[in-house]
Amino acid sequence: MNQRNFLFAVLLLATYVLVPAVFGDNNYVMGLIISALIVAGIAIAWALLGNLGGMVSFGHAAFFGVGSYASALLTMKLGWPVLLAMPMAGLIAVLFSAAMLPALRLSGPYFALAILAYAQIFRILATEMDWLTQGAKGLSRIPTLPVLFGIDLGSRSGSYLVIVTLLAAFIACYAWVRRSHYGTALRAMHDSEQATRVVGVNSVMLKAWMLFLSAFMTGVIGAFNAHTINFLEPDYAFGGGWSVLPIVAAIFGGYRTLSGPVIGALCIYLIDQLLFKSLLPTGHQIMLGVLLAAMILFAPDGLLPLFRRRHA
Amino acid sequence: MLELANVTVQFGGLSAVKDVSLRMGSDEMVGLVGPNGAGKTTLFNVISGLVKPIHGRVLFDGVDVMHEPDYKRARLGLGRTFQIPQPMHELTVRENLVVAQRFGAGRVDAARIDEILELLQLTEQAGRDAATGLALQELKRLEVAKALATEPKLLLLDEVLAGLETQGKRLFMEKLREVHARYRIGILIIEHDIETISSLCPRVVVLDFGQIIADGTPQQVFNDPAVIRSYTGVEHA
Amino acid sequence: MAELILQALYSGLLNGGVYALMAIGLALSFGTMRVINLAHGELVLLAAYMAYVVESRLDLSPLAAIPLAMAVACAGSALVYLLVARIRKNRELNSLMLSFAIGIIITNAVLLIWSGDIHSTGSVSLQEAVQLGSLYSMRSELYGFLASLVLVTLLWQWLAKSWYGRAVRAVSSQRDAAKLMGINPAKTELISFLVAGLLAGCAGVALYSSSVIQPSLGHALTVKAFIITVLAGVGSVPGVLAASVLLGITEALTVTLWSSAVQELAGMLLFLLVLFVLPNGLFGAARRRA
Amino acid sequence: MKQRLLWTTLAAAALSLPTFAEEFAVGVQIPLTGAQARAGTGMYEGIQTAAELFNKGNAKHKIKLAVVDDESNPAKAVSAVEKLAAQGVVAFVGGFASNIIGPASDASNKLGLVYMTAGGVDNDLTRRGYKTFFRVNNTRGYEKAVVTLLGELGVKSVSVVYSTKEATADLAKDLEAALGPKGIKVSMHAFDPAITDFKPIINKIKLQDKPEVIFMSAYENDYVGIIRAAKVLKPEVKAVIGVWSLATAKMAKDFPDLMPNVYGTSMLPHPVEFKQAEGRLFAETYKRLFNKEPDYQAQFGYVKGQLLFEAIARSADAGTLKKGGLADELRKTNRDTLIGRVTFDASGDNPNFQQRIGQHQAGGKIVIVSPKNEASGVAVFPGLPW
Repeated sequence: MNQRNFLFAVLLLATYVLVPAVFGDNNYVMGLIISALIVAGIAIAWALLGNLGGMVSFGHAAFFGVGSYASALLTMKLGWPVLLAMPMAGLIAVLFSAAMLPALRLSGPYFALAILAYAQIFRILATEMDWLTQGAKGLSRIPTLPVLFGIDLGSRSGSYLVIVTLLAAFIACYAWVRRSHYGTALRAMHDSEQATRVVGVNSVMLKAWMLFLSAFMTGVIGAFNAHTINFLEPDYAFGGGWSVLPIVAAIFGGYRTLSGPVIGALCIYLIDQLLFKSLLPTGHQIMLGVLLAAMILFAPDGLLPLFRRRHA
Repeated sequence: MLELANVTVQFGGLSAVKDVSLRMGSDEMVGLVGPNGAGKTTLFNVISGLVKPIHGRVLFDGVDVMHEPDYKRARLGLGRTFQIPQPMHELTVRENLVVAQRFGAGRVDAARIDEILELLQLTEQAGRDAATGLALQELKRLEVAKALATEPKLLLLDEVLAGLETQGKRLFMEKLREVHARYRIGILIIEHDIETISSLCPRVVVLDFGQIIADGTPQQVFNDPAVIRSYTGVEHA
Repeated sequence: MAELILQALYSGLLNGGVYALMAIGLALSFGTMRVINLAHGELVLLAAYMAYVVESRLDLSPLAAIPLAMAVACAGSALVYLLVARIRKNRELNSLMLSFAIGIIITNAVLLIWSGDIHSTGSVSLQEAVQLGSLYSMRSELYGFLASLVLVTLLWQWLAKSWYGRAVRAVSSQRDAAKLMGINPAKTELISFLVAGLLAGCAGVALYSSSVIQPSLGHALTVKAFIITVLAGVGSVPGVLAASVLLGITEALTVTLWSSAVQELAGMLLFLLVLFVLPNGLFGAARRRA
Repeated sequence: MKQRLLWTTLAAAALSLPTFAEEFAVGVQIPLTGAQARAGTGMYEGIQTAAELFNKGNAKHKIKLAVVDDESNPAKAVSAVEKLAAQGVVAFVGGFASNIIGPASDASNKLGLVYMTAGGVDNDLTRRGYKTFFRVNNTRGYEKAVVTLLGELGVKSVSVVYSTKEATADLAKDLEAALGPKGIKVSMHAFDPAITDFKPIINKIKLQDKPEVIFMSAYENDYVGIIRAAKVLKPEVKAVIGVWSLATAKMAKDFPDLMPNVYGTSMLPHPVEFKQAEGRLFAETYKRLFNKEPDYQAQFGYVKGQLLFEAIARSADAGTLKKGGLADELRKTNRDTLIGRVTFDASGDNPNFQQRIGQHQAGGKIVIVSPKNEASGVAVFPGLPW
């Protein structure tokens, strides 16, 4: 076992055992960490689309909202078990993302804002289709995560284990794609799409796959959130915050790295809630804005690469 | 193996290629010549699927590929290079070839990649960043290497020899002959220099104003009065 | 029914005028620098708050705030430009994120300074009903529309005739070629951002005079302005006005013929439709976007 | 500034205490930023007033407020509840919108702590049957108020303009269901909260519905837009009626020419004329603390705080506070308050709740005009802002 793997094993152990052991009794801290990890989950999905697919999205709330409503409705109306409904919600988010395929032809800001338009459209549809979604009133009393192997996944520590596992799976999947030939081809497509196509790469298809994968991840995270907060309404489920915060987190941590989005999300969320909020009770998000602007100006690759460079 | 039938391309009302028909066999090496703006590159773009003709057909290996997108044509065996080299950015030279092989040929074969690198004298540069770490000559060789890695049946080379000094050009020509012989593939090559093309290709096609004005051995073609007129520009002056 | 539709068309037309004031600055800075200023809506909002300050503190008409609003929006726009111009790496994404961050800062600064209360003009004369035949509007809306017509025409002429205008157009189509012609792209870009700021200032005053402002509004304004920019296509000033009116009328007709709950839906669908079917926008110069 | 004021008053109160006073921490989870910041802030000021008055009039028990801003976000509201619970609060008071009160009171119920609220009017909240959940107002109380007013005015047709937000859409639909059987013609117009030009809607009402009354279930910014559009198009109606955040002194001051004769729910007339001594004391204290007139949010905040603090004192006296007796003690509440009689049923709802309706009248006054027995003046009807 080399040093890197050893470090990784220690980190994994600490994540799974140490965190719940230390903070397990403190619902507040666990709650904050879970909220931060939810943002981290979307941030990974966003970074995957941004880094591998080369597409910046301003509307990941669309997938998040669809995933959360899908899982809530599957469990409430059809009586599906929560743990089955969650992956299904991811697939339904993929289904909805298929409606965005025409947007893949668009570049840069056009794609970003087209996805934002989708998020708005989905929000309005969720409000208008009240026979299914109960409209603006929203859904309450959504089932919580079940008890599995004697662990109450609905408890704070249990939910923590679920979200950590989801994140680990996402990162593993992301790492695999990135290392594969698909990842190499995707990397090549950013600045040289035509050159990549004429050697046989179906660039649109690859991008579509990244969109699907990103939508799936975000949908599953949305479903997880629905079952932990037990409540949904269109303005909340499709709220701009689900699009914005993960972007800030991913950029902050370094969106081209695997762990950057997670570290970014933890930093941003915890600093904001524990520090900025006590310094500036109203409008503390101004500090987030300042932080983001400073990062882009002075460390555009994010925190993680900055840190690595210093220690290289 | 390649057959163009009555291909016509228009850009904003102007015909770039007019009613071009052409056949070439699987082991031929054909030169495509003509003055600037004659439609040579446009013809390449039609063959490789980057430009849609307003009418006409492209058959490859007896199959109509008109409705196949560019990447599928690459997989079918149509490899091409660009006049201005287009390496795949953010990738090393070797990765360029790996992607081309994996997606163009549908398989991974490191030995063959080594062989191509060796053949095009890129072994030393294999680990360099393709977009930023290569000189122009190396970039041109990488263009050919990438196309070869897709294991094509027909190679479309767009001015790969232009801009090279005499020594480099002779070397490259040898490489092309070697490629042609070793992999038994057809080559259609755009080249300006009459001398070069005459020594390289047993058959030459001349394009002017989007139309084929001559097709034959270099001897026949370059003695054709129409070709001479177009080359000396008598009519255009 | 005819009367309903006529009034909807009229309302949509007047709204479109104010939309155009908001969008044209964004379109201009996007055209020259290929940078979408995601803080543009927040600048408009900031200008609107200047009108509020002038009206509530100095007891003057909001119209008297135009110079102050223009100055503040110009300064903000110039600041965005100077910061964005510092970005070297991955400009497209990073400039989006940077201007977005500036937007967050402005929104929260407005919240901290003026709290979350809603504000709008109290001026009786601006709110007065104006009747044209069987068509009704508020006086401020009519003013806003006329101001928009005048400013758009001026801008159009300026871009077409003046040296700077030609420079702006040159830089937006061919930055490097423009450099060879002795045009300083940085200066030209700064000028286009300043002009965008001036227009945002007017838009802010128009906004305060005809509708209700609150701190969280800025982002929605940016999105609307961007939608119009896409509808119009890059590089056409009258196109922006036409696209704004089209959006305004689409919205008003949606309310009249269907339901006001889906007004935003109609705008978004129009946006996507144009984006997918006419990649150069309705009036844009032919240029591929993908 | 407000916080410093509070601290000074708390400190002053602490100095004057007999040393044996027992102090209880009460958690306040409320929106101070985000979409519901305005309402949340008003309500928080009312709660602070209740704490101030309680501490002054009660030598044996002291209430200490610990506040966390929920940023109008459900996850952060849950965090707030958990954070406050970890600090050892004995109960919660707060919340504004139902969608946030829901998850927050779920969390407090899990912790076995009482959650007292006044904002969220959604019926689903009380359908959960929590023993720990209490609420002094509900949609039904607003609906009753509007139905009563329309009855008293003898209105036969109404056009409802409502925002597709949770509380506004809820009320509009409940009202539609309640008015239909009474033979009143109702036409519904939903609008997206993002829209600003209401002329097309008002024109539909003017030319197609031709109702006697326009009813708005919306928020401040929408009211301004709707009334402006109505002033421009002048539909032939007899009254313009809204709900929350409309019949307030602030609206009268900010939009003096839009408000005349407009109706809205309001517990208090303006200038405040309290009939009982308690009301006068509340208004004086509020004015001293915050240097402005109390509005209806402050009043709800005050009542929910007051009832909770009193129950805490009773429960502490009975020695049941630490044993989960607070909920039982709170359920025994039966008293007249600034918002009328309050009792709690098994689900924690206040069945007596009925809003009152105020009307903006001459001189920037707000006069309570309905129900008749609570009225402080006579309705101007027909009466319009134009």
